[in-house]
This record gives sequence, structure tokens and C-alpha cells, in this order.
Amino acid sequence: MTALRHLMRDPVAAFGLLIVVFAVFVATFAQWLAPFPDDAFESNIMQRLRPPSAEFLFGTDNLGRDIFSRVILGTRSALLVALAVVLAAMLIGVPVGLIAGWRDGWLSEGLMRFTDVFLAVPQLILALALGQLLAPGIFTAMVALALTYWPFFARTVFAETRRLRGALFVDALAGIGAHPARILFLHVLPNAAPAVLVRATIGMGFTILTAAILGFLGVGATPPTPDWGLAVSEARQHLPDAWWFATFPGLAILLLVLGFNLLGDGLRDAADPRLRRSRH
Amino acid sequence: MTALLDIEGLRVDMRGGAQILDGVSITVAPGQIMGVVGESGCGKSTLLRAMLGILPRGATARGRVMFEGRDILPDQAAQARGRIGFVPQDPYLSLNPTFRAGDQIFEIMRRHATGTRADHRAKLLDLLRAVQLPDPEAALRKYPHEFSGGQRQRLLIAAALSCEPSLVVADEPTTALDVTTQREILGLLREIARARGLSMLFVTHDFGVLASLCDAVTVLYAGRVAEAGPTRAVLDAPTHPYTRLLLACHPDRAVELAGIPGTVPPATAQPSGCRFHPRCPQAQAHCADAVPPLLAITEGRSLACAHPEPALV
Amino acid sequence: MHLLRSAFLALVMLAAQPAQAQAPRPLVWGDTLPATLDPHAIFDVPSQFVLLNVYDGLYRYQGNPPRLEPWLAESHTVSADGLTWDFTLRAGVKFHDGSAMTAEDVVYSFRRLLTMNRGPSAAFTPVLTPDRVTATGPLTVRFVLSSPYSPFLTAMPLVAIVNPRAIAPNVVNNDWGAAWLAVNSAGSGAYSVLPGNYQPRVSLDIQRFPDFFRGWAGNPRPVETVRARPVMETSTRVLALLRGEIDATDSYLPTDQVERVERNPRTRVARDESMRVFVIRMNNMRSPFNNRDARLCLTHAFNYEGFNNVILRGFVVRNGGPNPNNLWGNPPDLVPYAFDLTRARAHCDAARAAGVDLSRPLEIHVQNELEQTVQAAQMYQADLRRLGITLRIVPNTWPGITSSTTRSETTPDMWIHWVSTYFVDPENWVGQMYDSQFHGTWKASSWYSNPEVDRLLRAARTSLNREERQRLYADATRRVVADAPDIWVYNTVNLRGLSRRIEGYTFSPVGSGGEIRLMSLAE
Amino acid sequence: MLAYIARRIALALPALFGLVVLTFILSRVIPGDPAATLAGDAATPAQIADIRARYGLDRPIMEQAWVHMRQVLSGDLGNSIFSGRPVSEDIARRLPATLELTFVALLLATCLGIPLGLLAALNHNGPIDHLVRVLSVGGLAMASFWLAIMLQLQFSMEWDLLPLRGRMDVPLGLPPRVTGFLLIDSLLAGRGDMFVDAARHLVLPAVTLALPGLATIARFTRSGVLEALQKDYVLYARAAGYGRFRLATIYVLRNAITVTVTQIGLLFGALISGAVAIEAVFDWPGLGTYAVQAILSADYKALLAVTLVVGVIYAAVNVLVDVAQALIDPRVALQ
Repeated sequence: MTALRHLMRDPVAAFGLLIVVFAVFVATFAQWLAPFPDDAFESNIMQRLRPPSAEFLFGTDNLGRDIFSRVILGTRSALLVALAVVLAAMLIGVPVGLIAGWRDGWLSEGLMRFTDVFLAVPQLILALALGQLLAPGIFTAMVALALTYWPFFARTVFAETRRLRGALFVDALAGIGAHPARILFLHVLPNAAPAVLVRATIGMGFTILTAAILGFLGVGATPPTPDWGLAVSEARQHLPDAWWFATFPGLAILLLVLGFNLLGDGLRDAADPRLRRSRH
Repeated sequence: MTALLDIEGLRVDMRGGAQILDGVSITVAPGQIMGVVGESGCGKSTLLRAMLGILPRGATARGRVMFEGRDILPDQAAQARGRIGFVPQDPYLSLNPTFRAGDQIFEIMRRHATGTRADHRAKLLDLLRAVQLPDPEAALRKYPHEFSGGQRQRLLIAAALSCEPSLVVADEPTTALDVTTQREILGLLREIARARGLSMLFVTHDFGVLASLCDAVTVLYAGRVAEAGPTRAVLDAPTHPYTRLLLACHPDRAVELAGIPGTVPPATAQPSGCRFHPRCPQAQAHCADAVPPLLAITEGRSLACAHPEPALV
Repeated sequence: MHLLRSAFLALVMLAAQPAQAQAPRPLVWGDTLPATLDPHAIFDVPSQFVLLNVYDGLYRYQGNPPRLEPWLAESHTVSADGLTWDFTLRAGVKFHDGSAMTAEDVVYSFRRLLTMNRGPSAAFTPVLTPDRVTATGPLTVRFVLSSPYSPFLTAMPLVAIVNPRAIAPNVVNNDWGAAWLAVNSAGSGAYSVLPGNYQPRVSLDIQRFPDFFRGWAGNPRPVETVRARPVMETSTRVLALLRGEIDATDSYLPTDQVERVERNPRTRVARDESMRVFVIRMNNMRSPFNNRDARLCLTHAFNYEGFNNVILRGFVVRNGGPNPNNLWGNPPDLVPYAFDLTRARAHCDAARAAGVDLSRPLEIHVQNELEQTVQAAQMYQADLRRLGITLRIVPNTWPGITSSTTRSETTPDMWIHWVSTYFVDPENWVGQMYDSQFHGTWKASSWYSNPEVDRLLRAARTSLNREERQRLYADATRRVVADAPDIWVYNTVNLRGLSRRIEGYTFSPVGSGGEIRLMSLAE
Repeated sequence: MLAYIARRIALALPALFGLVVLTFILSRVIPGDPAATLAGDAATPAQIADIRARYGLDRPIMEQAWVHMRQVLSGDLGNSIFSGRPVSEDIARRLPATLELTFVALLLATCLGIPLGLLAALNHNGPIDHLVRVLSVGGLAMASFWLAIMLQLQFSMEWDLLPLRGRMDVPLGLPPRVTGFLLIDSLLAGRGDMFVDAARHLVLPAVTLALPGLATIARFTRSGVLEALQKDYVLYARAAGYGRFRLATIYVLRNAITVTVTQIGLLFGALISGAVAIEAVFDWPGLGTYAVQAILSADYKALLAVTLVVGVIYAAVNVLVDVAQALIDPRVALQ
């Protein structure tokens, strides 16, 4: 709670939180907020590529769909994809980090070397390779992103576990004979939680961005999904005439990622100034 | 005899109302070693920072700091740099780890000493020999982490002397070192000061150091001078209750001040009147009302207390 | 004096430097490049650029509608049983290295093609083996087929005649020089490759071959150097043309862009009715596509009018069957299916009544990089929703799809592609698309099987009588269309953006107008 | 120092080895039949079987793995599924284009990012500081491909100020290939016009690519300088009378930069990733467009080779960064 109060005192972080809350709101009520909710999959070829107007705030796309509606509808998929990816990455990365951090010897070594392999290539490149090889589509893109993002959680949790393992209270617990699993999950994990939360928030922004690149390169979301990256890619064919087609989905990406990044920065400062340097 | 350094009514205020120093006056004669003692938070370091022109952001200094006949406060001691050598508290942290030790000293000499680079080099080598640093030539090329703590402090002393200062200001230069090294460094400082006729302003909270090194002493409490005088006289017969307690509570001259009840007040909430009165065993009602002025009591001794120890009065 | 003169000369040369940079701009060709320069290793639309400009075949298609003209061959004869084909070669043809082309070179080329067994060899392997190609004289070549195959001649232009003397020193591991020929040329064509500047899919420079066997008399100002610089993205390609960075786009200019290119004083659009059919495939071996009513329902649910005239702005021609409208052998009275949701609903109801499950989501695979396939799928998806049919769009690529069409189980429910002119014969369309013997190839990926159609197509394939073939193909086509195994949408009007500098651009459905030798550049 | 470098390289090797194994495993899980892809448009099932045999795709998996490993170690990345050409040759032709772009972007990011971060720190909580903070957060939130398109739209399509695509105007030709870096090769050839043209083509892609890097560098320099300014040695240096400018630019910056330099290593990964999308927008004939083409043509050999090569470069850059860091701060090598 003190962290939250600290967060709200930082205007920049509060702004980030505002964006994120707003995005979650838009995503939740997308169906009601979008003026043309059916434009997620309907096309109206008679009114294609109309410039922004009172009726179509952001104009229409190549199939005559309202871009404003599709940007709103796209918020949901962007958030869901990022959330799923980050959660999946956490599900892999946190246990790996915990075990590697707690144990010594070959298991720990092996796990961390394994982690290193996934860090040996920039995430996007690995995600591209994985995404393509596993047959392109949004689900594979998500799998690929999760498979490339978990090492960051593993690293973070590993460092935290190592630090806490040396802490006195852990020694004390081990001294009174507490089971290692109990220590890990009841004592070490909660203490590592702030670091994981910060990493997850930054990961949300990062994943939205990377998923957009994958969509843009044709390895991510598929038509007619109202996906922002995909929209920018479709819009390229119609530049420079239909500038609105490329502009607004891109702005949506910018805003949402900005929100998560600002929030992540704020959280990092609020949670622990020591974390200032850990950045993907 | 005119004073080399004459600090008069020095006040340092922080933005936000905290008052760190309040009318501190200290005089150092040529060749004199002046010790400044007091608990942590009494303003010893601020005093040095004000003299050296390195007060933190938001701090303003008023009063006069006369050095070699000129007030150096307005230009933040810029004129006096080089003429005042500085030995910092922690030799481990005071050298930039990414530069060679020699280069860091040359940088100071480049700005403040006369002569060519070759002159500087020759002079620095002399100094390094004077501070008894082994293999001075090699030392110039080494990085700070390649020295031991004592060696580093010797380096810093050499650096302080590099521009031929008339005054050396030292900020507890031995606290970060082990006991044997402390003793060596103190011996070195004393020897150098005597040999070169240097004046020195020596901040410490260690009475042992004080006794072995300093000619005179100024006791600071909560940003004001409590009492001042020749070292022997003050140590043998302290007049201010604070000095007495300070001396009494740790005969072994340890750092802890467990013997005095309470703590030094925070700079934002100084008590009225005599600032020591909340902790003073001799305190009386009016102590809280009037600020006791710093008055000369005997030759070279002064005191700021309305109820001094009877022994001397 | 000497010094002065050389100084002056140096000055002149320096001054001439910028002038040299402004020397006649080469022709910059912005169309897609093939993956490899080896004409025997690949056969697709982009590879035609190399085939037609760097190499020659025994015969070649010219003009629109395409005429089959003798090229390196002067003439041919075929035996009455349709098995033995004798070709007489033209004398005096020189390869780029100056050596003369002989019958042995033709034999080498065919053997190389058939042994490597890649790309264009598929048109021949069913009827021809390497040892059945022989030189019967210095300028005569004989092919003996294992069974009669009337499209044999029409497939002749697919095969480049290569120069064995240029290849021989570069053969490694018995690879027929494949590694070398992928980045070099050994042809006799009007242009030769400048190998140093070649970068796969990025740049290809070709240079005029003065000793080209047909001579250059027909073109007084031929293009000396061509720099092929494919531009990946469509809109960038169009802008590059408008700004004069390239002189020609590909021949699939998006219909949205036509007006813009026409408006620019420096550029124009060449429009030519081609032979390239846009088709939505259905996997006829899988439910619900194995039911004719279900297929007819789907066929009536595609908005042909909207797609052809609104999205593609009328730059295409409705094509009601598998063959291009303008090809011989196509029944002229064919009535295309119309977009009619009422009829579609009726057919769907009939299918449901027959126990067909239409509730399963149908997958349609599109070629991601070709936006038209995506647009068509998206439009179709919206209309099918109104019939209560869910269409799921799966982005895929050409190689991705074609590698899955080898078995019916892995073939997608539906997919979208074009059938281009590989050779000008109904065999290229209805023949290879709907004869069940081609099952397993992408062309026959609707897995359509109709014994009567098989019989008609096979008869047409072996007959040497053009009238009879025309009748057989027309009959087969009518039957196929009646069964509605696929959804045929349009025949392409090729749209190529061109700089007005280019004169003499001549379109042919084979090669899509990419023959540089006919072009010249205005001053 | 040599020992340190050797140790650092040794540390990178297991991960690279793991990467080779990973890419092999990946190449075996692909759904499409590589042989069918290789056979091309008009292939018959017989042709496909023939190719499967020729490429050893019908051998036992362990044998294939062994062959793969041996090939990779000898620098043979296999033949492209799409063109049949050796992938390593293709990559060698295209790598310089990507490296030139990346280096220029990195240079831009560093040369602007460090002074900006320094200015911001010296102007702590002032207007420049706020501006730099906004820039550094915004720069990281922008989708590179989108920014690329927006810049292209404005500067090339609307205003016609800078080239739309490619590395050099086609009619100019290319300078003789020495390094593959057009800026260098054109100078070596003494062609000023080519140099200017290559530089003009670099502007938009490099700026786009540099922005996230600029943001990161500015941000880390800022916090590094702020942190260094709190250090005792800065206080000491001020007391000892270092010049203000010199103190800020050299003395403090050097310490601040050790953190920044680590970031540059990580950034390189981001740059290479960014290059993929940006090259696709600007038609830059580098590794990125190669990867995109490989995706479009399902050329898994090419894609995996790109992954491997990027991994090696990435590892090399990170070793270099660590060495640079050790040179700046000699304590690093001791840890």
C-alpha cells in the first residue's frame, strides 16, 4: 500500500497507471464503446478508404471498416495477448529462477545455462523463427513470445532468490527445520514479488510492441482480427493516400506501451530503488 | 601575528529552513594545527564544505571566511583552491576508480599549480616520497583499487600538498583505516605539517587523535561553538558541560556517546537558547531563553555557557 | 608544356566526371526476381524474366493472344502416332561466350533438366526420359515420348537451352553446375548477366548481347543495360515508379494505384488482358465440400461484382470457369455463377437436408504477402456469415500451402491463388487442375474426381487434332463448371506501371511483357 | 586483460552451442515438408522423394543432428530451401548492409544520447531534464515499423526530401565492393557523389532505428551521471578544484558510462530486432529483409541461419562491450 501511495505521488507513474486503467476499461467495454462493433469482421466495400469524418472518426480501411471501432476492439486483443504471454512466461520463468537460485550445483548451473541459450538471440529474432516454424498465427506468436520472454523472469527471480537466500530470516527458517518448498513459496517468493511485478509490467509493454512487430511482419495476428500491427501492415499498401489507416493504430500502440512503460518505471522506483538498473 | 584563517560568524542555512551552522568563528594561526570536535551532526563537515566551496545544492553560507587576508566565501573558495589542501575522510571512495591515481592528481596541479607537466611530475614524485609511498613511479600509473587504504590516504595527502598550500583541511582522515595505519598516517601528517610549517584544520571526533596532533581545539555542538582553546588546557580542564561529558563518557576515546542522554537535535528543530540545554545536567530555566555568547575566559580560551563548570571560573 | 597539357587533361577529366554520372540512365526494372538464375531449377512467374531475356528455348510465345513461334528451332515434325518429335535447329546461333549452338547442346540442356528433375521438368517427366533425347545431326534433335502428349510443343518454351561449355568448368559433385548457374548465366539470349552485381532477390544487372541470333535490326535503340531492382512493398514500388527511381513495376499493380500512376506525367499503366485465373479452391474430398449443393451454396455466396468492380475497380474480367475466357477450348457459352444469397441459402438448405454439417468453421488459407487473397477472403467471410457459415482466415505462404497439398488430408479446406500461363494450352488450366491423375500437385488441389472428365481430358491430351481437342476440352470444362469444384473469380487484366521513357513494351501472357529486347528508351 | 577476454569468450560459448542445438530441434518440428518446398511449384511426389533423399532428410534424426552440428562448426549453414544456394553466402552479402545501418544508428544513438543524458542530469528537474525523460520513455514505446512508415510518409512521400527506399540510387551503380559498407566503399573509390547518396539513403532508417537506442542511452547516462554526482570522489574533486566542465564531461561521465556501455550491448539486440522491421519498410537489402523473405517463402534453413548468425554477432558484441567496460573501469576485469 505504501508502494501504491508512493506511485500515486509520482505524476509520471500515475499518468501511466491512468493510461493502463483506461485501456483496460476500453478493452472491457469495447463492444459498447465502439460505434461499429460489427466491423471486427464485417466489411463494407462501398465505403472503403474514407478519410476521418464525423461518422468515421479515424476514417475507414481498405474493406470499409471503421478504424476507430477497430482500434477500440484491438485494445482487447493487445491486452489479452500481452497478459497471456506475460503470465505464461512467468509460469515458466519464476519456478526456474526459484529452483536455480535456491539450489547449488549442476541443476542450478544447467538451468541458468539453459536460460542463457534463450537469451543468446534477440527476442524478436527468436520469436520470428519460432513463430514461422510453428505455422504462423496469433496463438503461435503468443507461444513464441512466451518462450522468448520467460528467461527474463528466470533471471530476475534467480537474482532475488540468491539475495534472499543469504538473508538472515531464511537462515532462521531453515534453522527451525522449515521445508525448502515452504520457505520458497511462503517467504522467498513474496519477497521477490515486487521485482517480478516490475518485470511483468515492463514485459507487458514489451510484449505489446513485439506482438505488433510480429503482426506487422505477418507472423502474428491474422485477419480479420482487429490487430494494430496487422492494420499498419495492411495500411502500407494504401500510402500515402490513406494516411489515417496507418496512423491511428500506430498511435494506439504508442499510447498503450507508453502507459505500461511509465507504470513500470514508477513501480520500479516505488518497489525498490535497487532495481533501477535491471532492464531488459 | 595575523591569523591565516579567520572564520567569523559563519552561518549555513538549507533551503527549507534547516540551520546547520549558526555563527561559528574559528581562527587558525600560521603553523597551527586546529582540531574541530563534536558529535556527528554538529556541523563539522558542513564547516569544511563551506570553506572549500562545496556545499550541497540549496545551502547558503553567510558570514566571513578570511583566508590569507581575503574573504573566500563569495566566490565559493575558487581563489583559494590550491592554497587550501584537502584530505578527505574516506580514501576508498574519494578517488575516481576509472582514472589512474597519478592523472587525478595531475588534473589538480594542472589547474592550480604553476610550472609545466614535467615540473608537476617531478614535484609529485618528491611528494610521494615524502608521504613514504613505495615505488612512486609505479604508483602514478596505478588505478586506485590497486592501492591499500593507507597507501591511498598517503596519495591523497600528497595530492593535498601538491599545489603548495598554506592550509590543509582534513576531514577525519583516519576513520576509515585500521588502527595501525591510523597511527602511521597521523604521524605522517604531524611530521609534514611541522616540516613545512603548514597550518591545518583537523576535523575529528577522536580525542586521542586530537591530543596527539592538535595545538588547539574547537568544540562544536549543534552548529555553534561550545568552547575553544589550546588542546591541553581544554582536555585537562573542560569548562563547557558538553565537553566534559564528551570526555567523561568515553575515556578510551571511543566513538560512542552513550554517556550523554538524548541526541543531537535535528537541524530543522533546534532548541531555543543554549542548544545543549535539553541534554545539559546543569541546565536552568533561563538556558532555554537566551543564547549564551562565546566569550573569552582566559588567554586563548573561549566559552559559550551561562553555567560553566566551576573549576575554572 | 607536357606538364601543362597533362594538367589540362586532368582538369577535363575531372569536369567530365559528373557528365559521366549523367550518362544514359539504365533501365531500372522493379519486378520481382526469381530465387535462382538457373532456368532448370525453378519455374515460376518471376523466373520468366531470366528465361526470356538471358536464355532461349526452341519455341517461344509472342504477342497477345500468344502465338507459338519457332525460336532456336526452325521447324519440327511429329510422327503420326504422336510419339516421335524431330526438331530442326536454326544455324548460326551464338552463346554469350561466342560458341555456336549445336544439337548436342540442346540434348545436354534437356538431359540436365530431366536429371535434375526440378521446376519445369514436371511438364515432361511423365512422357520423356533423358535417354530419349538424341541428336540426329549437327542441327537436328529427336524426342521420343513414351505416350502421345499433345501439349508437348506448347511446353517447349519452358526449357532454356544452356551452353555446356560454359557450365562444364563449374561442375562440382556432379551437380550439373547447379551452384554456379544459380548466380551466373550460360545462355544465348538477348542479354547476358553481369555476375558481379548479382545479389539474389536484391539486384540483377543484365547487358545487351550484340551477337543475339535474331539481330537487333528491329530495334534501332535497344536498351544497353538493365538493372533489375525488385521493390518488395507494393506501395513503395508504385512511389518509386512515380519518382522515377524505377522504370517498371511488376504486372500486378494494385487497382487502387492505377489512377495515380496515370495522373503522373512521367508514368503510365499498360493494361493487357492476360491469362491468369483467380480461383478459390475447395477440398472436394472433405465435408462439406464433397457435397455438390454445399459447393454451389459457396459458389453463389462470393460477391464477384463487388470484388471485381469495387475492390479491384473493374480492372479484371469475370471468368466463369477454370480456363481464361480468351483461351481456345473454353466454351464460349459458359454462364458464370452469380452472387445470389437466396440461391446460396437454398443450396445450403438442400445440403443440410442431405445431412451435410455446415456448422464447422471452414478454413481458408490466404497468401499473406498477396493482399488480394486476403481481401477476397475477408469479403467472403463477411458474406458467409450471413448464411450462418463461419470462415476462418489462415495466413500462409505459397510454399507453405503447396507443400501441404500433396495429400488430401493436409490440403486446406479452401485456399486462394492464381493459375498463371505456364504454357498456352487448356492443359495448363482445366487439364492439370481437374484430371484426377494430377492429385497431389497444387494445381489439382481441389481433389476433384470425375471419371467422365478424366476420360475427356486424357483424350484431349493425346489427340493431335486441334478441333477434336477443342471440343473435348469444352465438354470437360462444361462438366467441371456444372460440378462447381472451385470458385473461379476473374481473369486478370495485367496492370504494369511503366515510365513513359519505355517505348516498345509488348505484352504477352507468357512473361507478362518482360522481354527487354523489344523495348527502347526515349531520349 | 587477455585472461579476462578469454574468460568472457569462454562464458559465451555454451549458450552458442545451445543455440545450435536449439535451431536444429526447431528445424525438425516445422509442419511443412521441406523437401516439398524445395521441389518447387510444379513438383511431382517423385521429385519430392528424390530431394528428400538428396538432402539427407530421410536419415535417422541423430545422424542428421550430427551432420548439422559438423556443418555449422565448419561455417556451412546449409542451402536455402528456396533458392538452393548456400545460405552463408547470401548472409555474407547482406550482413554488411545491416551492420552499416546498425552501426550508424548506434553511433547516432550514442553521440546524441550521451550528451542529452548528461545535459538532463546537470539540469536535474529542469526543463531539459523533463524533455529528455519524456523523449526517453516515448522513444521506447514507439513501434519501430510505425515510426519508419510515418517518417517515410512525411519525408519521402509528402515532402520528397529523402530517398524512399534502398541503399543507393540505382543509376549511380555501386562502388567496387571492398567492405560492403557503402559509405566506406564509396570513399575508397573516391566517389563523393556516391558517398552523399549513400548517406542520404541512411538518414531515415538510421534515425528510426536509433530512436529507442537514443532513449535508452540518454536515460542510463542521465541516471548514471546523477548517481556519480553523489559520489565522494566527485565531492573530493570539487574540493580539490577540478574545473566544472571537465568534471561533468569527463570525470563523471566516464563513471556514468560504464552502465551505459552495458546497455549498448543489450541495445544491439534491440537494434538488430528493430532492423528487421525497418529494413522491411525501407527495402534495405540486409539481413532483416532476408529474414522476412525467408518467412514469406517458408525457408526455414535461411531463417535458422539468420538466428544463428545474429546469435553469434550478439555474443561477440556483448564480449566487446564487456571488454570496453573493463577498459573504462579497470575494476570490472577483477570481478
